[in-house]
Amino acid sequence: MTDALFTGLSALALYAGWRVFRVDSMVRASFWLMISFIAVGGIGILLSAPYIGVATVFMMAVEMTVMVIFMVMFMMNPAGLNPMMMVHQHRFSIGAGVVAFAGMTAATLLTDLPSNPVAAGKAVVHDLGIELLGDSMLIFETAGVTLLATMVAAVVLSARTGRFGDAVEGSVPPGLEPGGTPAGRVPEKSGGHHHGSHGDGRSDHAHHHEGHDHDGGGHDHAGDKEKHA
Amino acid sequence: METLLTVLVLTGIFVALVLAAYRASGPRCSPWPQRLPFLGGGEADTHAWQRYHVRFYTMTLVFIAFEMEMMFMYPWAVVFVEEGLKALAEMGMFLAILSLGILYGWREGIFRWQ
Amino acid sequence: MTLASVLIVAAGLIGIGLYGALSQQSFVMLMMGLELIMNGALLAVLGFWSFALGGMPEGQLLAIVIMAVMAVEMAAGFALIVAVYRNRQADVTESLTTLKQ
Amino acid sequence: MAVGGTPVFVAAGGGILGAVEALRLEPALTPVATPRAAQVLLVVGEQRPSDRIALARIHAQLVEPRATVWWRTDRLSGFDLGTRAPESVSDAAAFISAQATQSDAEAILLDDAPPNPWEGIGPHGQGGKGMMGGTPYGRPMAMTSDDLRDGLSLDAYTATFGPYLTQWPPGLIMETTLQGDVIQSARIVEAPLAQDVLAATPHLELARLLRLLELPALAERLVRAALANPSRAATGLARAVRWTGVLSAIPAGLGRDERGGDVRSRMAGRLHALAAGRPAEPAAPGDVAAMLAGLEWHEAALVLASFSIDDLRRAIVSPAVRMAKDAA
Amino acid sequence: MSLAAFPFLAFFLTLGAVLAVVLDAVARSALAGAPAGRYLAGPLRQAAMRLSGQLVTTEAPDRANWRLAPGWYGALAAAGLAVVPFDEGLALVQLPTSIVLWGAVEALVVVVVFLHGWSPNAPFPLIGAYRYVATGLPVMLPSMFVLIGAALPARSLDVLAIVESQREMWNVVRQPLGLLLLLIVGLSLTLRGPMDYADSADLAGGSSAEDSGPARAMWQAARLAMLVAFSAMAATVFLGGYLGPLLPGPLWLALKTALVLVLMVAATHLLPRMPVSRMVTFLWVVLLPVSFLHLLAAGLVAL
Repeated sequence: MTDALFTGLSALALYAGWRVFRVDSMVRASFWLMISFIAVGGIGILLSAPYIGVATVFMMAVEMTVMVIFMVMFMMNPAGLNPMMMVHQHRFSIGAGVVAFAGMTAATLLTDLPSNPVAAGKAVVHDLGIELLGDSMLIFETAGVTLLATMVAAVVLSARTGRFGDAVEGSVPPGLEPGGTPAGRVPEKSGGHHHGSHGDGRSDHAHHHEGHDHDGGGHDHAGDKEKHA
Repeated sequence: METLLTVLVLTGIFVALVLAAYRASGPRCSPWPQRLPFLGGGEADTHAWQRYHVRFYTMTLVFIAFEMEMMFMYPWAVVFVEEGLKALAEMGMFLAILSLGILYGWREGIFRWQ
Repeated sequence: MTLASVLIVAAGLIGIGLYGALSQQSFVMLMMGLELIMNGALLAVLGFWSFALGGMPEGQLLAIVIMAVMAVEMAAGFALIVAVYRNRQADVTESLTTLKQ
Repeated sequence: MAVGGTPVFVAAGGGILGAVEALRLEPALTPVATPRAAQVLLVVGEQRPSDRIALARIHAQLVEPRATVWWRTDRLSGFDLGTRAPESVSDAAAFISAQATQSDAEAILLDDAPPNPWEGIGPHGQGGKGMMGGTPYGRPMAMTSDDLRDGLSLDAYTATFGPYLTQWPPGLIMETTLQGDVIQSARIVEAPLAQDVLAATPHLELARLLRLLELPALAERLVRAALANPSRAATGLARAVRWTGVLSAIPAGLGRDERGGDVRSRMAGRLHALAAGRPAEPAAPGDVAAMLAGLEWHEAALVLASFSIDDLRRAIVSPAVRMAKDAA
Repeated sequence: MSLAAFPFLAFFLTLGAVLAVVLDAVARSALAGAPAGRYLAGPLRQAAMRLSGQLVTTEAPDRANWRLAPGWYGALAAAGLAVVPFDEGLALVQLPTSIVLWGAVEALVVVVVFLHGWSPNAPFPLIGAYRYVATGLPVMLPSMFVLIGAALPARSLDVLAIVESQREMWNVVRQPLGLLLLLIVGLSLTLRGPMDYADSADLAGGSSAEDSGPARAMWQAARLAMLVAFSAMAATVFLGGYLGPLLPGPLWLALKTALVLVLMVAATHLLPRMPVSRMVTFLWVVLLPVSFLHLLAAGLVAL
């Protein structure tokens, strides 16, 4: 019975993983990926890892919901109403995938794998808890700081109102001619902080420098902050 | 294994129930005018499916980072009583660090509609 | 269900993920490929932990680390996409490469 | 969740809202918010001839077998379907409920064709060139446009909403452009229709707000009080509404009118009026369409419901009038 | 696994759903000032009528996801209820981490409600779906803190152990804030009243605005099933589940479930729903710190 379940879940995990790149709707793609994760979580339960297995389902349901939000936001034709293949170097990718699979399978089959299975009835979650707490606070602190850095980075990169005001505030549309006056805006208003340092092209960079020239960095930020307080 | 089987069977039962209900339903095909999305009598220019402008996207990013903490908290809860104040202190520190991220996000206004 | 069979399934997931990561033009779809590779890695770790490590807690810890990496990758990746989209109305890998100029 | 008897979708016209509220209380009927849930299309009150197409769309969206009933109004020309219900509220309810069970279905008045022709032409069956071209399934796809609030140019969704949206004042038609759930711009196509005296009581105005705040049972209590005696002071009722915390649920500063009041203060005003047994003070909304731009859909609905229908009508010069003015 | 729990699960789901309809009717009639009969007869009559009604489609829906969403939602309710022990050792799913399984159910509810609103390709369901994601994600944080708080004195992630840890004292006494926070989560899981961001009135029914006939009936039924599952879970985690003198365990659980149902129905009809932006801020800025404090208090009590 365990073997049957394992086979079924494995097939589901692989099939769902394949569907991810074969469906037109981004929503379906994300949720196929979630199903692949859920199947792996199920296999985890079979592998006597009840915590990691169930927690995979939990975490991945959430992550794929977020994935869907961004897929639909930024992909053209998110629902696949106009089906199209959006791939490049297709043959090469298939080859790479197959080679990777074949290589790893061969390695698996040729190596003499060690055998030391989990004892039935082992308190695996308890052990994990003890391991996490450890002798020093290392794991929690590292994880905490990493996640904090992620949060801050995510906010800085994606929020419109960054630390020094609007992300696009002060960015100047490209000039109508190289080095000319930017379209629709007066240079004095520029000079704010460029968040995306990926400028809008050559002419923009020229203006950006100008902006910094006449109203330096410091007080500028203060002004922006005030605006957003 | 029993868990998986139970969940699979329960899912099967409910999906079967719903499909059976559809089977027993009345006419199926909808003529084109009936298919219009409901807008109180109005009509839409385009499909509703679009690059939907989500107003809380930064919040979701902070959320997936913050939510990782759950992975650490569940095993922590099991050994909490055993380890006592040490466990409380470690989790306190952990949550305090993460709260900084939330405070920062709040200050940047990510919980409001962008 | 043996360690070898689990590892072969994991290899399959990694292979599909690699195909996706290499072939998809869109940056978001590329991230899906990466996630699928992580999925395979997660399965492999669980297999090793269950069959070859005698349930050493470090194995589970590694699985948690993989999930944390996925979360961090997603948060950072999407934030980057938003930042890029704000400046260039595109999310396709090619336009990311042109940005490097 | 809908409760009660026969589910009806009420397409309300002018001079009728108070009577509709009375009809809603009849046990034989359950008013529903979407024709997908309704068995009967109930057309009530004075109808604009120009709304004939909108009415036909709603009629088509009903679940089969369709039935149309006209109450306190004449059939619109070109809409020769359905029967007339008796004038009195209780007779009408029984009549409508009986119509639902008779099963000779009415035919759809609109052509059975997609809004635009569609054929698969691309190599993968897509509607046009590239991913965004063509009209897949008879409708074009949304295109990007600039955004008011956060500068991410994503797709805009433009549609006319109304005149039969039950959460809006009857007769209001707005061409609205949304990005996500935020209104980018709104253009008022038709002003709401004038309503009867009962609809302007603080009870019914509060009831409309309470439904939007997901408190239908309290709203019903207010309607019952209004039907019993609209001019009696209902201090207890006003206090009960206050205690649910409705005022603090509404964000401060939402929908500022020309006198500086917001949704919260206007609702508080209604509660005072209810407690004192007098009509609420009129407000001056100013430019309604401009007020709605930049608001989230729920907030916009609250703003619309926070004004009395007369206030809204005064503020919105009907486009027909405006055109006449321009011509002159 | 104990198969003997299966009939209990079926009974709980059906009788609980009926009880929920009755309680809703009573609450509405008490508030609206009218006899309860009309609110009671209506839903049953409509359900019967809808089951044989037409299944309307929209212009280009994601048909499979749209049609199956009520099934998934109901299945999640059943899977959630399966971890609840009806008596000592009488739970359909016995897993050392069954409380995490419930957490997974909560996360998947967000997915299912989103799919249900996304699939019809219509504006109102679409807005409802996204709105629900905005509140459904952050509301999971207090939920996890509350459930972890309940796991502290039990020293286990098993719901059975959590019940057994309440032999001397129910968790609601030790951690009174927890039940309150969990009720808010429950309102969100079942799309009710103040947390009804998916099927809201300002969107003409939101994610179910385009549902007709049996699809509509099944979605409403699944919501009721989820309400029952949540109430049983809350009764188990905070009110001692099957524990109690004299009466048999399942009966105690049923009584406590009914009590939670009453609280849920009362909250549905008495609390207003804020605009979504305000609610998201409220969840992060008020409820999350409150659940931190709750966990701290629970931890100190458990030591």
